[in-house]
Amino acid sequence: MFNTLQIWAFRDILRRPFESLLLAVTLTFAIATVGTLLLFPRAVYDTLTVVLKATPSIILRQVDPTGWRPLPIRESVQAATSVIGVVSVRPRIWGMVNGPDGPLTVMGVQQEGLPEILADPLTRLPAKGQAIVGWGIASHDPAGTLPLEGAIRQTYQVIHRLPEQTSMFTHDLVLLNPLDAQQLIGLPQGYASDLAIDVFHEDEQDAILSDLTAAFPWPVRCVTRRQSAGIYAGGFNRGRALGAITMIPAVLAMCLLVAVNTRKSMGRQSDLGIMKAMGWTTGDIIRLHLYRDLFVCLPSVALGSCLCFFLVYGPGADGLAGFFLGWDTLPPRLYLETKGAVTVLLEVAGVMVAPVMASALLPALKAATADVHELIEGAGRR
Amino acid sequence: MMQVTYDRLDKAGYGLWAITLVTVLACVVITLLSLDTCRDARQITQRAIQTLALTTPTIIPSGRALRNADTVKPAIDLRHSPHLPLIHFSPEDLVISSLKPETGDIRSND
Amino acid sequence: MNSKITCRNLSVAFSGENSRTRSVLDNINVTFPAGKMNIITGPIGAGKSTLLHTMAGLTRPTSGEVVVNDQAVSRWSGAHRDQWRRQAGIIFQHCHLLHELTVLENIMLPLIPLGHTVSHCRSQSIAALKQVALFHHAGRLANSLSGGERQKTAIARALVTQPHFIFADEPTAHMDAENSRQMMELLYHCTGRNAVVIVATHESILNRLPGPALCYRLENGALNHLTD
Amino acid sequence: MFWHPLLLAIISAQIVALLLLLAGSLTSLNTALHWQPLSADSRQLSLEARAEGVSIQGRAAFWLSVFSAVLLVFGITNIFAEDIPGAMCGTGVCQAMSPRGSTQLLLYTGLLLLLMQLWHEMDKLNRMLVEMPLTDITARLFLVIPAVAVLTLKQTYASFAGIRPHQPVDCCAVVYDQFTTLKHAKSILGLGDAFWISAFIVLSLALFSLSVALRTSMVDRPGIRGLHAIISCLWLPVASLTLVNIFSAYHYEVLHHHCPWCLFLPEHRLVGYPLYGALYVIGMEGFTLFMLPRLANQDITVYKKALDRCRRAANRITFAQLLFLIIAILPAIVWRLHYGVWMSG
Repeated sequence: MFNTLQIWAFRDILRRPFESLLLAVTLTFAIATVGTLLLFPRAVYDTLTVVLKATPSIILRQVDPTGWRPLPIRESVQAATSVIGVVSVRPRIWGMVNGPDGPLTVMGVQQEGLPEILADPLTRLPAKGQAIVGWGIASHDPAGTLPLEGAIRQTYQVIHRLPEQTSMFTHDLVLLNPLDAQQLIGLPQGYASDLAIDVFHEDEQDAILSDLTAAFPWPVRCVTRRQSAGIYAGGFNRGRALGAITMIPAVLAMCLLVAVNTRKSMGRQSDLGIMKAMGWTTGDIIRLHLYRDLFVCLPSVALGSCLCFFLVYGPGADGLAGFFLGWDTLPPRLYLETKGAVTVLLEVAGVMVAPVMASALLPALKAATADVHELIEGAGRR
Repeated sequence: MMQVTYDRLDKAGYGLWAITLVTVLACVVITLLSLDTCRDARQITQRAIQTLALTTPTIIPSGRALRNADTVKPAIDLRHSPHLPLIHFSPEDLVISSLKPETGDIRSND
Repeated sequence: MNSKITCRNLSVAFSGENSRTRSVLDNINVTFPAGKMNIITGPIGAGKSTLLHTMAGLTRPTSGEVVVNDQAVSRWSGAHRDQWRRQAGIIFQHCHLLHELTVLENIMLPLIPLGHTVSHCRSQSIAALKQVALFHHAGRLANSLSGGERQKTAIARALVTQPHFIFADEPTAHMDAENSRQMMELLYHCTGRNAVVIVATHESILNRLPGPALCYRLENGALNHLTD
Repeated sequence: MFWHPLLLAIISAQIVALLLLLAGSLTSLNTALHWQPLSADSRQLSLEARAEGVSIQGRAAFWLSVFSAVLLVFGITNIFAEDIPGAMCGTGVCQAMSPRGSTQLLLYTGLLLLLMQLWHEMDKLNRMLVEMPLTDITARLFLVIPAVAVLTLKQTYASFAGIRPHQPVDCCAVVYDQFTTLKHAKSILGLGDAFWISAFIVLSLALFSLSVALRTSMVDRPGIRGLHAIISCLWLPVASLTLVNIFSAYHYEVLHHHCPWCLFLPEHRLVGYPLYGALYVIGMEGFTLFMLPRLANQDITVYKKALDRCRRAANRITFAQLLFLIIAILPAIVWRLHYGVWMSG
């Protein structure tokens, strides 16, 4: 399976096994760190991209010069449904209030039926004075009550928790009876925070906006699903780019170490001179060093990638999410999307592996193209 | 009888097999982790989103500007949360803060 | 085919201290034929090693050419010059063995890139080691050998591929008389298969040569033909 | 400014390639001015040694440029769109860059690859022979490349710096706003689909025949090479236009969606990569086939090697053309067999 040159390359590694082992360990952890830093936000983003497809096509809000305004439910639903292409219009009652330990998102649940998947834990909708809470909201009261402060101060009885798997969207959510929610947020009766609109065809989202805006007698602003997804993607990728930029000095330092190490280890350059004098061509020497570096880098890349997959998608995900986002109670369910994983692999290859391989190969290349006599003279002076 | 060897090329050959094995094992682990893509969690989340008409993920805590990134412009709306303190927003808050409301460190200006 | 190696207006100069160039070889014109022992003598520092290295393609001339079978090999581009070196066996004055390798591995070095199997390389190297009567040291590390043993290893390494051109720089400097004679006989044996053998050595060895030779003297950058 | 880790990888690859090119330029200038192959003096020998170094640097720069171009296309087609609200494919990314910026970026990248490919082929030919007889010509060609590399790098930065990540784009509008009426949508440059299909068939047959003739011919045929170059120059734009305006409908299964970039999306089985890859190969190999013998006609040995390379180029063009035809036309034929009519009626 292995040819003589490959076996010789491994024999060459055995000449200085500890240096190679040290390089392999360093590279493994560096790839694991860099890979995790790039893959984790990418995985969060991929997960969001997938689940965001289930969100309403358009969110419509009323605006005035000071910002958002509550919408009158009846008129706005009428106006929105009059637009051709609109499939469903749902007024949403939501806002932020103070919880016992910080702000929470409150939502009034209006629909008649709950899907089966949620129905199991939620046997009934919250009645007046009751609340269903997300996984991240701890109830300090042993009786299971939750004090909230908005337009009014009120304590609610916690009757259920939302499924843990949905934490990506419901972690800090408090579901209340719509009347309770309106009171708490301070919305007048018959008013909603905004409208969730679904359109017939995905590609019509953008085209329908002008019709929607025209259908309302007051100024409105629409945000499409695609725009929301773009906002998150932009943030994540800018964050990843900044991460990559901050890693550049570390990668450069590592490249320098590798280059110096390579120079020292094989680069008792006289060895190369002797090999050339013995009939090794430049191509043979490059191949030898390519194999040498591959035998160190390949297991390191595989192990490093394995470690970063373990941290992002595997059992290590809890710890990592806790570290990065403080998701102590939220084991994130990140999904692997092939495109995202391939992109990260390419980025790691571009940012880490290529420079390291280049820094290992360049001294070899330099030596291989230098005058043989000069290389051997170096040995004479040694 | 043990064969006398005058070189270490056989040993190098075994070493090559060892690193091949390590690489293959790592690839197998990656493949196994890739296969487990938490499809059930994805479905249940999507159902919850559809039912409750949710739009914003909770990766950033409540009360933060980016928690509802699509509402940030033209102004951060305080009308939906008129009784919240004004949030002092800073990047380090984002990095170090917790999603968990009970540990979330929200500084207010007032 | 009768090979020959020719130096045509060959000059080599090295840049020394204070950016001064030091001329080592000056306009040398000579042809070394195959099938004969060619001996180059001269005082220490006369440039014997430089001449051998230039002919073997280890260094580029400052001007002039090294012509092998009507091809100016010294002006070939890198990849082609590498190929030319495969036809040459080189014995260095300072042996230049790879110290962390065993004796057998050192001798295998020229065979590795030729694409043979490990067992073929091993058997050919053992045969070369037996030729220089050093098989009993095959498994020792090169840095544990004595000076003479190192030179024998270097000779075995140069001859293991049975090259057409052999450049030997002081091949017997650290050997006793008996071992020197044996090694020179080995080199003479190579002329029998029509190889071009060029040996740079001290004049003292001329009296103890086991056979006829073409002798040259290198002094002040010029190469002069002595009597056969 | 638009930030993405992939963009960093592209720009860093371009910078390293440019540094390598600049490092080799000085020697190339000296070679172009003082190359005297018949002399064996110290200056000539020193130039010969340094020219070998330039060859290695140039090759490294060539592969880095190819790598960065591939990353650029991959980024524009599949990655950057996700950061730009409203962008669904490369059209949205190009729209965000401004049409002029994106066109210039693609043109400069293509021109750089074209020149570097030609230099690379010349250099390969040069290194095949021990005397390196084409060194002075390759050195002159090499001197042109850094200028284009600087322009490409500058344009890459300028194009991406012009993107406002929060400003939504509408790439469908760009595609559909190209034509105001249905009649307009059914024609290319005022000529109907039938004309373009006929032109495509005729030119494809001509290109195929000429490539096969060049592949099999044992003697030098400069006339056929010239004709091949002309047909290639005509075939490439015609093939691109018919692909985007006519054949793509069968990939999208939608009429008049004249978007070249959507072909690269996974929804359309990434067919853009083999299709435009084949066009790239035909363009590059056609250029090599035409230029190489012209530049390498000083020496009979090197000319023969150049002709061998031309035969290989003709071979590659044939295979690339077959690949293009199969991938481009097969969905249309399947549609016709399945539904009994062409999509356009």
